[in-house]
Amino acid sequence: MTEFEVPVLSIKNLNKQFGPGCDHCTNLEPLTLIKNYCSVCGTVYACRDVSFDVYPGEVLGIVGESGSGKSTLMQCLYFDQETTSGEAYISSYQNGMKNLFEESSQQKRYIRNHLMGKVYQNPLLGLKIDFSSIGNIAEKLIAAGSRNVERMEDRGSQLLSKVNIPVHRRKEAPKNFSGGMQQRVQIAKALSNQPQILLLDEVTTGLDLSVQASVLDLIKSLQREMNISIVLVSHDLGVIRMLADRTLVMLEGQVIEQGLTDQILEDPQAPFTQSLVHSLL
Amino acid sequence: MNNAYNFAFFDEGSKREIRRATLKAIAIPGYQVPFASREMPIGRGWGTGGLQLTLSLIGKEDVLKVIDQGSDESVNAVSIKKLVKDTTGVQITDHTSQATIIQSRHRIPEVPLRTDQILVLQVPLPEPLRYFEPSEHETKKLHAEKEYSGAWLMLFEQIMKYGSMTTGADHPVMVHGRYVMAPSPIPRFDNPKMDENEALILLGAGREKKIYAVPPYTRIVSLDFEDYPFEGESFHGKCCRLCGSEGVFLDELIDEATGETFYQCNDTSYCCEILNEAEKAGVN
Amino acid sequence: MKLDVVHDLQSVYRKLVDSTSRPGLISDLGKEAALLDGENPAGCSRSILLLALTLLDPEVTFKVYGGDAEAFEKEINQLTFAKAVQADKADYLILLKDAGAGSLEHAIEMADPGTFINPHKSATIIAETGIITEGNKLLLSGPGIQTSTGINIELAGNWIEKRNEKNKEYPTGVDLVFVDRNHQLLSLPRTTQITESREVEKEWVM
Amino acid sequence: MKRKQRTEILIEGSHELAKSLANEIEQKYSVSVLQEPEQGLVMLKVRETSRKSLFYLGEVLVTECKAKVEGKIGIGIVKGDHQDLAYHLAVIDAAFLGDLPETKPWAGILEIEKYYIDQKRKAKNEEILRTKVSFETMDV
Amino acid sequence: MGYVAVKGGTQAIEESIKRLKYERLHKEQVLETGQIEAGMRGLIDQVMSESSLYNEKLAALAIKQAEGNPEEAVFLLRAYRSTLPRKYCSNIIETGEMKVERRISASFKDIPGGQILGATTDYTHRLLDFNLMKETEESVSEWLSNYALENRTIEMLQHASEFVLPKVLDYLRKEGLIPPLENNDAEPDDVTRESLEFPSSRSQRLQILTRGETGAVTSLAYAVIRGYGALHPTVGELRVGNLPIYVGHPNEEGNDEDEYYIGDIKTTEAEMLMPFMAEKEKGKKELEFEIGYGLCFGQNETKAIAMGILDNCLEHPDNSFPSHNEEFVLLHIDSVESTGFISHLKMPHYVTFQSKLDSVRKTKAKAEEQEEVQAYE
Amino acid sequence: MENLLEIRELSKSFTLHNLGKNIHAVSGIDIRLGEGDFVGITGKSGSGKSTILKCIFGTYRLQNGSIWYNSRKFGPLNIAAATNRQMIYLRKHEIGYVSQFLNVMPRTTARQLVKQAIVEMGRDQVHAEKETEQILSHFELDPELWDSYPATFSGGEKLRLNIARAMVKKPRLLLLDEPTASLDYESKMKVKVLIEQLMHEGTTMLGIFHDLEFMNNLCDREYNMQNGVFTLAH
Repeated sequence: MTEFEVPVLSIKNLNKQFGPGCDHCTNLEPLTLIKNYCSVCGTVYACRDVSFDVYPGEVLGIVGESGSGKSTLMQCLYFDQETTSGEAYISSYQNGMKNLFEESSQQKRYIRNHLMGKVYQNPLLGLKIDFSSIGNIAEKLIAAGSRNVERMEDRGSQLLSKVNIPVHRRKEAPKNFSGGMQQRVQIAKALSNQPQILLLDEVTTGLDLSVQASVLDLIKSLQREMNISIVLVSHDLGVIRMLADRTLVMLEGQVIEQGLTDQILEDPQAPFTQSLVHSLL
Repeated sequence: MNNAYNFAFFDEGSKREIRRATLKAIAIPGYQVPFASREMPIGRGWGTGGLQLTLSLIGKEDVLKVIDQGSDESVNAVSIKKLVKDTTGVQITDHTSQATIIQSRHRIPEVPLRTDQILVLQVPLPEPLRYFEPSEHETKKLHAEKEYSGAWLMLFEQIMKYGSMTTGADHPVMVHGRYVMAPSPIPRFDNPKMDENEALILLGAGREKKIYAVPPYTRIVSLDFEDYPFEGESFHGKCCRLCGSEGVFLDELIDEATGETFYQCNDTSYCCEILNEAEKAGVN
Repeated sequence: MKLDVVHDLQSVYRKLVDSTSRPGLISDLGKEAALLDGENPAGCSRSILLLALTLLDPEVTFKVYGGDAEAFEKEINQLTFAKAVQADKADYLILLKDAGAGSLEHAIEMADPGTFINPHKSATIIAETGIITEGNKLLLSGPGIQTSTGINIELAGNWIEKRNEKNKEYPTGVDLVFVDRNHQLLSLPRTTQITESREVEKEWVM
Repeated sequence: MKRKQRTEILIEGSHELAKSLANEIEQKYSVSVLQEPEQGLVMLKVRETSRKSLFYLGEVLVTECKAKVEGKIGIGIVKGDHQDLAYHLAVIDAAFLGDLPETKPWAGILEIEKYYIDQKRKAKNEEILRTKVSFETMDV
Repeated sequence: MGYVAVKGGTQAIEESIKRLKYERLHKEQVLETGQIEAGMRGLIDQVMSESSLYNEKLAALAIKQAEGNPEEAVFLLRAYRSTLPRKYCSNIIETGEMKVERRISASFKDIPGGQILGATTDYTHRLLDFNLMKETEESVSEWLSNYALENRTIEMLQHASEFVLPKVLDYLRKEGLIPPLENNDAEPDDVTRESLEFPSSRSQRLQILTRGETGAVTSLAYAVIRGYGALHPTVGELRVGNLPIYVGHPNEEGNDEDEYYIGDIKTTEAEMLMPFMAEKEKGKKELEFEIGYGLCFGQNETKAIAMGILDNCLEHPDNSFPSHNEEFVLLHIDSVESTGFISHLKMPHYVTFQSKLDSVRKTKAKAEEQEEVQAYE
Repeated sequence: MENLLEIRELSKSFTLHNLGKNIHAVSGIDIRLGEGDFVGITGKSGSGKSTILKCIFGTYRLQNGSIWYNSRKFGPLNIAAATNRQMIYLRKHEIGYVSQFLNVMPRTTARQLVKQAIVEMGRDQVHAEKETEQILSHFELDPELWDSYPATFSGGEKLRLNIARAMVKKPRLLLLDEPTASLDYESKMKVKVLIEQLMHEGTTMLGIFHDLEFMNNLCDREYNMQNGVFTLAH
């Protein structure tokens, strides 16, 4: 059947290993590994043959326990890590014909700055904690080519108020803010260049429950409003249920199951997914 | 000339290494080429980068001018001239127009440079992103990926805090549309002189072990914003007390007797030349 | 007369600086070349030898194309202590006059273009070519050139295309230094854009 | 005698010995100095014992001389500023390389010098060993 | 006539240099470099180590010229170094061949070969010895002949001639407490020939540490053991002694017996033991020892130990401690670099200051303008 | 395809790995719905009624059989083999699902909920605003509640809001999963009116009703389920 939609982001056969691999494990017979780890040479196979598509305006959830490779996957997508092998295509970059992983670091930086946004679990990774909040947003706008202070300040203020940071605090540094506020500044920053793809890595982990809820609401409403495509990684099925249209389940570096989020939650197939869902109940 | 040392102090191997680095620097304008900076008989931070460039360039026929903060007679300029003269025997001049190599700390002479001249600038801190990112490993990556949002961000933050860019000397520039470069702490007033200059400009940082270059006729743009354009220091309405020049970089001095502020050309040899020309004109 | 390694190589270096910072500016190494006495090792041109003496020492590596490459590599090694290596590992690739057709293209293809982090670790290609003169067959532009400048160079093949390919993602790329038998030196750093005039292409087909 | 041992004896022993051996050659052969004794540096490459890898410790000032005897080029190199010794060593090195007949009886002379060097070393080591801490139970 | 710039700078410099000479000479005593070489071993060793140039005579000259200021003396030697050609690189020096003059271990009470104190100030009481003010050549030679006499009465020890001692580390390696290792003969990097890049190599780190300023190396290592670091070191073995230096023939193929002996150099070696948790196969963990390595010219024991500590710190990067951050440590411990940059602050900076003044005035004017506008509104 | 929906030989079982069990929910179900039909399914709780609706809606993945749906967008489509993206499209534009449970975001007001649904249909913000108010009044939701959070609503209010959300999308096929369970009489009557209105508009509906009387008055046909199979069909 021909596809009726074109994915904005396509990942094909992504592999990421830490370590050189050895005769024992390079044939990638799953049986030779303990979990995703080679007992002989210590190589960790963090992502194994991961493929998926992300469509315009959808939220794709990736769920798995810690160590399942989901955060590594996100790092690969944002070029924070080199991938070992695999392909990635963005429909609006070179007509979706160029494998992003094979582009030069210069081009990758361009893609990151212009087409993507990422919110890290740890605000320290996504923010310059000592710079002003508006400056943090401007950084992303500058990276995407803006050179007009007034326009950047306007846009930054707009985004800050959208994420419920009082505009009069825009010149304050995020280091003075609470964890939830820092996360909201990060979201504002990630959205500032109107990315086609927003990557969210455990964005609510470590926040108080009430703060978590407000951050999730914020993401949902922004996503609806701006119609961005989101890849959302979380170990928390509650977060996934609230935000994701479709969900991948990862275990030991592999995608073991995928489907509509309600499918995953109500009719989980794999033993791991079932136990994950049951633990949620 | 001191014959206990090789011509131009260095052994030929040291010169060769500096020369190779310099040629790469010229081929990649604005990129900081690392080199094994030699230990010099003057202090690290006292112009060893510039001195190494000068010594690797200089030949018997060269005429050297050295200025520090605009002055040929600044003590450090004198000291450097003395060392080069001692080890090479070349002719030294104060006249910008007579020099073939001009080593300078923190100024570009007022007299426009010519194609047969090389300007060597001493650089204390060659990394324009250093205050944004302390790690050398990281800044090298930023240059590699042409990721300069940090350079503009620093200016943006200044505007947020103070209402305008507050850089003093060393206002960063974009070279040939690719590398952001520290122009060495020349005043902003001198930044535009770098753009499409007729002379080759070489910059050397001895302690930080970097050489970089701006070939002649290379586009140099001072970083700024559409609504906050780059501005040089303004000496509007002021002129040199001695020669009356306007539109040059002026030193601000205080008259010990009256306590009044007065201004004088920072480029002392330029000032002398103007005075001499005026005298000549007067005589005729 | 004998070559003075201190002063004469300084003047060769300065000419190299002039030509590299002003691509299209042709420098004359005739004076220094005349000082090299005796037969040239492996029959290479004196200007090539001058450039080798100016740039090579034990800290760098090189590779020679052409004629009796091996013998020349040995000579250069004994003169400068630089190490001869494979083309892709060499800091300097030296092409002698009798290097066969396609050698320059091969050298450009093999030469190390450096990395984005360390673009200066790229190779420099030094080649002996046919006559180099000012002219209008190749138009040069880029840093060091006010608007544009023209040169003529007797050099067949599709080296310009290969060079464009190699230098397509600045700042990585290779730098070229050409000398002819009259000791005329031309330097084409990676930033120099070369455009061929149309008629010229036809002439070269001969 | 191999060069390693020979040079060690000539440098650690009396410098007069090197002088007399070199003089012997100078009297019978023409010696041409290819490189006057000059100062230079030798970079020291050391193995560290933690990872057993190599690193550079620093440079030592040396004097080096090159001399040609009977078509053979000898090298004299010694730590410090010793112009004469460097020259003598170069001549002796060339003589050994050329396998000149004069070198034959030198082995014995060098052996004797070695004995004196060893004696001196022994004496020094004994002095040092007096600073050794004894942990043996004493018999009273 | 015409105008010329005042030649004030040139004159003042010449007078200043005279004044410096006056300061050195005005007490009308000539300090001979031989005396410095003979009597200032500590300073000579420190200066040679920091300048990474081994030669006592030049060090003595530098100390004389610098009037005993080590920072200045090191500077002189480093600059001189730049003018000398490097002729050779030595053959690999194995410190096991050290002719030991002093060796101690803090890890074991007794060790094979014994704890040998050699010459050390460790057990002198630091009481000023006023007798030294009266020391004469006569009293010196008397002491020396007595010392020789004392030694003659001792019976000869059998093995004393080849005084090469087993290493404590070898013992621990045999026990399996330190992982066994093959020699790694990869060519080291040379920071004096190729500029340092990060991440640095081990050879670069060790080279920078060994030529680091004694005080800087010491204070950073001190910070580590006080808590601004994550190490708990013990002196495995500390040795002082002489290392023989050999150089291969430039053209002959390598044969060990055909190398040139060029003399020996005195060095201090510190092997610091640090317990650490080694990750074994299948996630098993075992406590093992790691070695922090220090080696420097001359007898510089504090520096060698401190170097051993910092070596291990930099093998375990940890950005929460500056002492474990290679850029922080390696870029800031070189004497010539730090003193040069600190002292350059003495140079005139009036152009840069004028430039800053201009932007301060500009922002001030802007702020006032804004206030006015606000007041008006 | 003549019918809007044709379910053939539908079987669904659940494998519970941790218990080592395989539970058969439904087997061999056949249903046909023509355009505009209203068909009811009755049966005891646990008899597998909801399973059928969830299979049609794509929440459950079936083992055997097929669910042919005649889509406006895709033409005849076997839901059992449809891609996730097709399913998402159908849910957005063609198939609605209403249950007694209101599964929505906390801290989203009734107005926002309905408006979002309208915006998703491609209407612009200004139109959506207007339409939202019309619909909320139409469903007799007290204007005071429009800007409050549905979590605080009564069962009847929640359900009406639910249907309202489903209705703004004008689905061709509406699945009703015990919509009236646990409602008081008055609320039930209001819902009944709404359903009748949908029938008039031609919406095809398949519903599960706990309340047989309620269903009898509405449905064209009924199926009764016992242990995962239909016992008799009317």
